[in-house]
Amino acid sequence: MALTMAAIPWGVMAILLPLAGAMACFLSPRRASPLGLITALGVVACAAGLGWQVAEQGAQRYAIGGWGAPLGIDLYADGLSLLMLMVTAVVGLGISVYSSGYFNREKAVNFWPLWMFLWSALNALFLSADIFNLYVTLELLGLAAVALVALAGGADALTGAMRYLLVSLLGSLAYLLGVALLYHSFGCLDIALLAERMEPSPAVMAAMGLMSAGLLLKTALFPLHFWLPPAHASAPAPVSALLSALVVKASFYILLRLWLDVFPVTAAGLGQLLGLLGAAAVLWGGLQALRQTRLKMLIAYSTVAQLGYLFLAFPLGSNVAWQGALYLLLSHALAKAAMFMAAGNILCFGGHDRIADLDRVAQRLPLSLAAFGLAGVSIMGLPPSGGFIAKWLLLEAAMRSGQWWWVIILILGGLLAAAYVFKVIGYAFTQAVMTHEARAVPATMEWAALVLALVAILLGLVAPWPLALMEIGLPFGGEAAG
Amino acid sequence: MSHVFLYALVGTGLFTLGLYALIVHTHLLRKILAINVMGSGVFLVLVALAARARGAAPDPVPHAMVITGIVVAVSATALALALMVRVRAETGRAELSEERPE
Amino acid sequence: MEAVTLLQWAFDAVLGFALLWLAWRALASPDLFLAIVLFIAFGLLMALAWVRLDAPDVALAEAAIGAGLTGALLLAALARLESNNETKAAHEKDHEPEVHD
Amino acid sequence: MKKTMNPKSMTESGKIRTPFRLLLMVLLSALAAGLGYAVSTLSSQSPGSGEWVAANLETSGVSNPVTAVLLNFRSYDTLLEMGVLLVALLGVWSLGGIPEQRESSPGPVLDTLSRLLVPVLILVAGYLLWVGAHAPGGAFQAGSVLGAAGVLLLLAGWRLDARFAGLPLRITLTTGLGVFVVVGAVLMLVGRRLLEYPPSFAGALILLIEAAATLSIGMTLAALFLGSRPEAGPDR
Repeated sequence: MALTMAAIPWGVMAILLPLAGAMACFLSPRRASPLGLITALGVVACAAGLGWQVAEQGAQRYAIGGWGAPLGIDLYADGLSLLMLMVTAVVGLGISVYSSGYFNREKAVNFWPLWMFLWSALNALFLSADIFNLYVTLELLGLAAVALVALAGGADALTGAMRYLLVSLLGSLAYLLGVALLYHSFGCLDIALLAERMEPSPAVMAAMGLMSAGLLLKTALFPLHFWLPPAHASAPAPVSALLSALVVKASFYILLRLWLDVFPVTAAGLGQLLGLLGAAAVLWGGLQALRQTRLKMLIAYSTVAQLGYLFLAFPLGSNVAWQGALYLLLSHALAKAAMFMAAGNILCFGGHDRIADLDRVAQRLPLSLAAFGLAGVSIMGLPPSGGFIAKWLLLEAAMRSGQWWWVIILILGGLLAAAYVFKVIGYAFTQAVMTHEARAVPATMEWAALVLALVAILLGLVAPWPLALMEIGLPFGGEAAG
Repeated sequence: MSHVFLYALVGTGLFTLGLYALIVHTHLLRKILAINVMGSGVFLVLVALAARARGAAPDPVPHAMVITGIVVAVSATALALALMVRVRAETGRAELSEERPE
Repeated sequence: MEAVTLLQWAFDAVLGFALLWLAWRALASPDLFLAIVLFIAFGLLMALAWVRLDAPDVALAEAAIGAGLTGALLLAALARLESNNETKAAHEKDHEPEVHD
Repeated sequence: MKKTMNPKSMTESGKIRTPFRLLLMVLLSALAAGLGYAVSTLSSQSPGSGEWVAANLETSGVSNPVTAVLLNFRSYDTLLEMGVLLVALLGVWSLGGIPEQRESSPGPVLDTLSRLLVPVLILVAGYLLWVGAHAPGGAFQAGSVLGAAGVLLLLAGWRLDARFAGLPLRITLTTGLGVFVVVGAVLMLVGRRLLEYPPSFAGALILLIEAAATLSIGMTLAALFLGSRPEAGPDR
């Protein structure tokens, strides 16, 4: 049994299965929802299989077509890609369950194939070891994401989707020009080979600038975040969840890979710059979130702030800092998905998401409010959540490297997060007369949000396990934790 | 310097030209054209530099990459144009609204 | 030999310049229809550049997709924008433009 | 194409301020100069993987190196790219009905032209598909020529019969990606790697994938041109 388990290339399955699911949903629109749910379960199984494989046998390399780099394309799975794949699986399952209740039949026909393509693109992206193949996955991801945002219809969503598409294409093209320069400098596209052959040169510096800029634009790092709030806030709730939780992380993941493996580590100044922008994002995003009057806009600005934390690891650069950033990425993915789902429930229930009028939600949607609150605990970084572990690791890294000023940012960011989360919860507990007709929210939608929020908290309790997985294949370099 | 570098430089020129137009123009159709010009610039850099070896056949890998890129570009353009038409139908303008919903 | 090289250089220079100029005109022309026509011409010249760079496969793809189909898509979208304009005027009363709050 | 412009709608409304434009020009000139410098410092000798391709061309099943890269060495890129095309179409379709205009009277010129050209284009597509194994051509070129034929038909006022606009159309659209995935998966089932063709079958498998891809690419491009989901039968 163990032998056959080991022989199955789970990573490849995690890419092909959602592709097949997308085609099945497209061919049989009437059964799109059940087909999508079955596929989602299958993909979770594939992620688990890959997890077992990587934990048992270490980092995996798979040569598609049997050619191997530099001629062919390799897939590569180490602890970093595995964790990305796994969090995608958990959030993806939650989103699938949520969506089966959220969309009406007409929208579901369009939603499921696009979502399956998007999932496939995410898995392909996290497993790819080839910088041009990463470009193709980025485009697949971007187009699917844009189409999903536009599903909401209406002026806001369409304008948001349009801006998102232009930004996404611009980012991809900048990345592709960088790929062109790297290929013509070293004659290969494989990340490991590039790392071997890397020599600093003007062309490499230009490639580094172009690729970083393109990916930062797609990751919406301050001040390149302008496109994110309108797109994420106007999309249908499950789409907002998957955009904030997963899609923006994909471009961050590529940036992380390139930064850790490919680019020469001479750019300390650039690391400081990224850290500063991250700090600005934490503060600016937090303040903007606090100013919002719409719940979904508040959550979208909170994403801008949380993405900022990820970049605090760049000036620190130590193993602990990377672990902290990755841990924040994981817990934010879970918590933010839960938050957007809870907001979707509130919107579905009351027909609006004006924060000032969130009366009666506490009585009528207790599960959704609990989901929002628990997710908020992780976003604020309070114990025992995953967000707490993440901030603790970042704090430790900052203290160790003597760069104490980042600690101030961490604390201020946490306070701002607490302010905007409590602003929402405060309004939700306001007693008010019944002003509008309530619509029933399917139980699956409430539970999907709550379970994801609980997993975000749980991530704080089982910290040693993900931290051990992170070390497989030493994605952050060989240095010991101490 | 051979002619391939000339074409590569034209490619970087097209990239920046397209970027300028993308930022400056407000009409969506023009932004979409600008993205396409940028793409052509990147493709030109890829293919031009593949022909660096004098006399020998050019490197086919960038050619394949560019064919992939052209198909991606036409897909993205089709989606962008359809979105533009819908934006126009909803808002009455084929532009991105300047005021941001805060 | 010298003359041929010189001729090639001249051809490359003219083609490169024409590409940049056409791109510039296509992006700056005030008339959208003209802009699209210029863009299609730009695509055809790109195909020529691919031939010059020994990339016949890319040239074929560019001529068929880059110039041909993209051009058709652009023109169709422009026609839809215009017809949209006309229907918009007809339905102005029952279709108020959306306002941001 | 008629050329009547509504001048009001076609002019740019939001003008960007001149100081900003100047600053942008300065910045982008610096970018262009930097990029140009970076490109010009590259060695004039290509370090590319052209030699690798040449060395393995024999076992790839085709003799056109570009086709070999697209459909064998880096076939996985092409597989995902078929997904990109389909996603674009799904996106366009999900945007909902764009009211169709110019339903009638394409004019006698266009009508005759389409009658003459469409069979020729289909032949050209078939030729390009076949010749792609050893000369310039291949699935993408053939598919786009097929797409052009479809565009011409649509311009001439031809519409897909409602009987075929449902499942048959969707099957045609997914054939390219579907055959790719099935071939990849079957190869894995018989103990090879994803898309690792046995050298003796490579040529045939590539032709099979290319034929399916050509059909799907042509159909997808024509559908993208049409813009909205064709009226389908009861299945929709």
